[in-house]
Amino acid sequence: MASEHAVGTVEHHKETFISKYVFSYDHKMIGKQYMITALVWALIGMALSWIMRIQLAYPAEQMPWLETVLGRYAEGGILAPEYYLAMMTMHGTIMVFFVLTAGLIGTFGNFLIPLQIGARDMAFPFINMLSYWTFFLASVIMLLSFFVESGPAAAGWTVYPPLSAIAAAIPGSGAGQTLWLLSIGVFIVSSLFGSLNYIVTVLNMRTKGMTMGRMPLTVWAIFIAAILGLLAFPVLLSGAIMLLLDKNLATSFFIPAGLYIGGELLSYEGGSPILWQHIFWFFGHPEVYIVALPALGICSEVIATYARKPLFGYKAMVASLLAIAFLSFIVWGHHMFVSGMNPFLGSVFVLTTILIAVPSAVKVFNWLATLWRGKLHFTPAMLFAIGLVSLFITGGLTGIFLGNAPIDIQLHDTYFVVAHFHFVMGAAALFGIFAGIYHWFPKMYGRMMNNTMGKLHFWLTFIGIYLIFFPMHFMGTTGVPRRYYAFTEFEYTMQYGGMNEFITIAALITGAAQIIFLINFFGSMYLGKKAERNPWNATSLEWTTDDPMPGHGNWKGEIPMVYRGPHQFSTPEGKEDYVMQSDNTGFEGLEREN
Amino acid sequence: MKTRYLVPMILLAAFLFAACGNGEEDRRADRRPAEAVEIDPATAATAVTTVHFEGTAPDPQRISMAADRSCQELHTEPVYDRVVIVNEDGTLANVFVYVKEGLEGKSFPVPGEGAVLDQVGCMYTPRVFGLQVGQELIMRNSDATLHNVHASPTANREFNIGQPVQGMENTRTFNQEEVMIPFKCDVHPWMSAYAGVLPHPYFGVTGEDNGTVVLDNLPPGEYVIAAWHEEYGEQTQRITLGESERQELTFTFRSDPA
Amino acid sequence: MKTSGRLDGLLFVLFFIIGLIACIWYLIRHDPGFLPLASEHGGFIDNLFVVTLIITGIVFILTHVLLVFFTFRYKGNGNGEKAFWYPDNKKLEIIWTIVPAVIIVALIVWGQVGWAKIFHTNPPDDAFVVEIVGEQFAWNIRYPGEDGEFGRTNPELITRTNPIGLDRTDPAAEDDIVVLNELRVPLDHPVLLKLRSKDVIHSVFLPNFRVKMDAVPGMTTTFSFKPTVEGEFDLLCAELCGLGHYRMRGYVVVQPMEELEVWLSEQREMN
Amino acid sequence: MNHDAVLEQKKIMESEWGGGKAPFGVSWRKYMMWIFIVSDAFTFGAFLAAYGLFRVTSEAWPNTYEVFTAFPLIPFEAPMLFVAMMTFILICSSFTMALAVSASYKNDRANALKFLGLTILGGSIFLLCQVYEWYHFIHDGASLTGNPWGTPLFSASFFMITGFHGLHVLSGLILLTITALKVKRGFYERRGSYEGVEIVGLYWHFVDLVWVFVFTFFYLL
Repeated sequence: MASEHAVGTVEHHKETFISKYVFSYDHKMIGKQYMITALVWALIGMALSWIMRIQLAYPAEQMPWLETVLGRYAEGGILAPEYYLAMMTMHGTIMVFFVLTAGLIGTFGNFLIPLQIGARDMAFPFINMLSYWTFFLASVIMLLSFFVESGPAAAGWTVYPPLSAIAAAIPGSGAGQTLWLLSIGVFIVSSLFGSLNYIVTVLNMRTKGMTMGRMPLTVWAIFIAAILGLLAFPVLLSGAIMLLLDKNLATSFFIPAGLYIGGELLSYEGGSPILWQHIFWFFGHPEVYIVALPALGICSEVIATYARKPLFGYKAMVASLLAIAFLSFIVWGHHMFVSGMNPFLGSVFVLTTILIAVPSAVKVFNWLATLWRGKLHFTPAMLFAIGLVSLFITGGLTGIFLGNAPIDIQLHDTYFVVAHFHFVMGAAALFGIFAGIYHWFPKMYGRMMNNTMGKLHFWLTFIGIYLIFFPMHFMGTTGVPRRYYAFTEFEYTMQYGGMNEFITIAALITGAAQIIFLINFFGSMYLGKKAERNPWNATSLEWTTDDPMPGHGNWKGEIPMVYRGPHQFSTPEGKEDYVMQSDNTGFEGLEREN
Repeated sequence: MKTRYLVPMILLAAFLFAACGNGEEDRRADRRPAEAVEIDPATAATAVTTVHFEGTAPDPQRISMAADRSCQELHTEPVYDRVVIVNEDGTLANVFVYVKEGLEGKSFPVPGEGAVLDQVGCMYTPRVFGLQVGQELIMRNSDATLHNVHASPTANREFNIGQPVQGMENTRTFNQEEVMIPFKCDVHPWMSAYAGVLPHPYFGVTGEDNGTVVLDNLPPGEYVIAAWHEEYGEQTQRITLGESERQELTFTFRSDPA
Repeated sequence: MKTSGRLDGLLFVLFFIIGLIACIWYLIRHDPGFLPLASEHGGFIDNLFVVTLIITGIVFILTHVLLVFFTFRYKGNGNGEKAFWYPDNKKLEIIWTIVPAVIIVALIVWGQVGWAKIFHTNPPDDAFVVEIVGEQFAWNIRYPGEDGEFGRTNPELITRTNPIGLDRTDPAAEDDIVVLNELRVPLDHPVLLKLRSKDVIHSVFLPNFRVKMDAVPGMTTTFSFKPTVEGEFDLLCAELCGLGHYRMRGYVVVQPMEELEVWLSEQREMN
Repeated sequence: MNHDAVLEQKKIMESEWGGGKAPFGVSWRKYMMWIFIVSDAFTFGAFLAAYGLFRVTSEAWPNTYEVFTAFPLIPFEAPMLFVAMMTFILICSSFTMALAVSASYKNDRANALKFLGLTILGGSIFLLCQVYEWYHFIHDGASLTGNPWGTPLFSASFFMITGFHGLHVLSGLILLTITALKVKRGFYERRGSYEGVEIVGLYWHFVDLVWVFVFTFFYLL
């Protein structure tokens, strides 16, 4: 089977612009394509959140510029409620699927797996290329839905039927929702392609000496997230197919009999809206970890590198990733405590849900132990990783409230939930992306990013995230429901008028701070200081490539062998404060023997 | 090495196809103009239609606006759901009278001025009205509460517009003839209105002061005149109008179909 | 590799302290807790919330103090000096696996006791039964009338004046009272809410009563509680149901049974 | 460096999971097929779970023994006979597939081709039978939105599940045909490995296995 392993011996045919930058087979280019696409989506998603925030801070205020920007979505300068909901739905969809899922696992899975396990490319580069372009197709379809007459999908990113299935219920449930379902279907195919590659590459393509137990934590996390994706996404595919049939061919899988919508009695018969919720959340909760795990993996690796310490309890860290992944499949019901599901089921889900707090706590304590007595280097990547730990603690702890069913009765679908998942999934995963980009930028583009701008970017973002989302806990506790177009209808929600304005201003500033990142990112690509091969004195294999920016095939000569575990910093034996995995000190001669 | 691009090319083609397919939808709105009709005022005929009511009108239902206190505050006196309004002279109000047949293949200029559907005191004003194909319908919210105008046509495209702010206006047009299109406000279940969309200007609604609609400036010819009421349905009569002729028609709606 | 960083460590400390002060200031100034309690079971939820808040608060502050202190204290000079070699410690790891697990199991068990009280105990036979039928965007509230039974409904009978499609040929339906958005419940008397929906999924949310339950089309969900405070409260929708979701407002009035019966008979006459 | 570490490294370098080789000697192609099968099983699993829920929650579920009674050319009713025959054919095709794989392992090109051909034949007959079954079902008045035997969920889930499975059979047939052509042209012989046949075989067995579940849950129970 030795020949199978040599897939990486890439034929060096002539590279054209198209084969190098467009339909590239090179995992590194594909990773970058994912990254840039996700960044574009992130900007769109952020712009949508700005529109929502402006509406929430200044409800019913006529802003003619809004009509200039949004056209028919804001006739007369007022964002109509149905389009507010459309913006909200698209914000959620874009951020969850196109930014956090594709942006994390797509970018770093592709870029890092072969480099960190010592392979020349993915197992099947062609499928890898297809994976990106199907993702691109999904993006295009989703983008198209902004231009259909009735507007994009507006039933929330969870698309609960009947609201999502019946066009008369809300305008977005017309053509927009159909395109949404198609786009997600294509996205699932793309994710399947990606997962196949990640899993098989990790299993089969590791270089000599790279056991599973010596893989950097990022690879572990992405590997596990890929398995999650592989098992969770197909369930959503089934659901999406059924919903599409319900929507466009009048079947009634999810739609019960006797619905009376828009002055008309509909002819559906017998389906169950709850079934969709089960199917969706069976996918939806693992999805949270598909997003979160790679970020946690990156965070672990970055913290170890810049604390100059081995990751504390490597085995426990891997075990906790596995535990979280396993538990994530049996907790979906906690999204449905008050959905009319049998309350006995609720009890089971409480147990499994809150148990996730245990492996999560292990992760946090291990990170803290890694920082303890380290020699911390505050690069932007490190700052974002520390920030991630903070956000993960904050968001994780609020999960204990929401996971305990009696409290969830009060907090379900309030701003408390919004705060919770924006901390633990949204912002934490975003910080994972940033930490990853700052850390691996030298390997991606052969140049360094600007340190000062990076730090400024971190501090504005970190403080901004807290200012935006922390107050939402207060609103949620008071019972301010989420997905509200305005808080003008109830006295007790009106007391948060000032707070909403405050959050909006914080969101605008935090969003604007991302411009610093964009300037730094694109500027450094061309103007950054030339990077060395291993600028951070890190230990994993990607830093052993001949150039700071390796070409297709990754290593010019032979792929280095691995002699030790990852994150070997400040070992008592080593001369320097790091020992690379490929360093054969003490193992001289072993390579030739084989 | 060409084949390696085959699959991505197919994907790209699929995308372009999808993109073009989308454009198709918008082009459907263009309609070929039919021959415009010149009406000679010297020969134009007139049909005067009066709608009578026989029997006893049902008791008006009282609307409880307690459901939305911002609506309730707008009314000091009880509000009634006035589906059947019988005038003092025995005529019936809110009947939509129009030329149903006899003008096929002719086209008429579309008025530049839009028809207005206002929402005042959490009621639609007017309750029954007509407009021409292609004429703008201006929907206005004069209340300081959320209304949404949810039209459920069958031939035209359905729409549902939220109007959260006082004084907000939205416009839409209908591309197909349709009598009647129901309008509903999902926020206030008691609100409803009906619009008749016709390709010509020969229509009117009986008022609460008199139950007569004058359809004038009609080219001489044979017509079917129809009268529609939301509770009692539609009645039709066939008439022939000579040059400059003025004919009077009477429709009678009965409370119980005896 | 040289990096500055004294400032970053300091900023973490400052941010944590200022943030904490800002939170405490806000809590004292605005008291943003739950809305005033008006139901019996709500007390349990409030207690569980407060205890969870205290536990998680301690963990939050503890972990953050460590995080912030470490970032402040252990800055390296970037000259390749070695850090403390400390790759793992089994005992420590077992401790911080078991301790959170025990605390969490305790919280779960306690929570389940309350959960069972709320959902697994049947409401008494004399409970005041009200049906709420959600629609875009209003709540149809139905009282069974004197016979204590709800009449048949049939969606085919829905008209503007018969919003829930009440079948008037059913004798049990004769005295049913249907009002819009006005939920009246008796003081200190168990109430059983039966929730349905005409169109999409809604969710009945009574923040003062710590009550929330989805109204799902095609099925009936229930929630029983006991109001303990007289007065007028809000009824909100907590499940995205369309463009009017944010103003699907209902009113809850809690009044003594006698007053409620007077109101009911008034309504019956109006119906 | 201490001696233990060197020893351990030696052990790692020789071990199955020590990198530099494929664990269990399974190539990436075969792994991918296995993993795809697991993933696809979840798609079918979700469909079947949904179907189970429809069935349990519906007041009356039609008796399949009264619905699927048609058999071509037979004038009387033969409940389940036709679908049993379909199932038998598909299982036979799984058997011939196994024979094709074993022949290809022996580098027996002629037999591999023969059994692949038989598998394609079996699969095609199955698909044609399914077309007949659909035709008959539709002819009897079934559609996605209703059927004469009661709840529309019955016919809708029938079309959805058998349709989705039929798509899998169809793509399996296309894969088999491509593989057969490759065998004929000696592609695998030149390569020195008939693994391609085995991988298609895996897929084909999976499709058959899914059918067995569909047959059991939808028709028999």
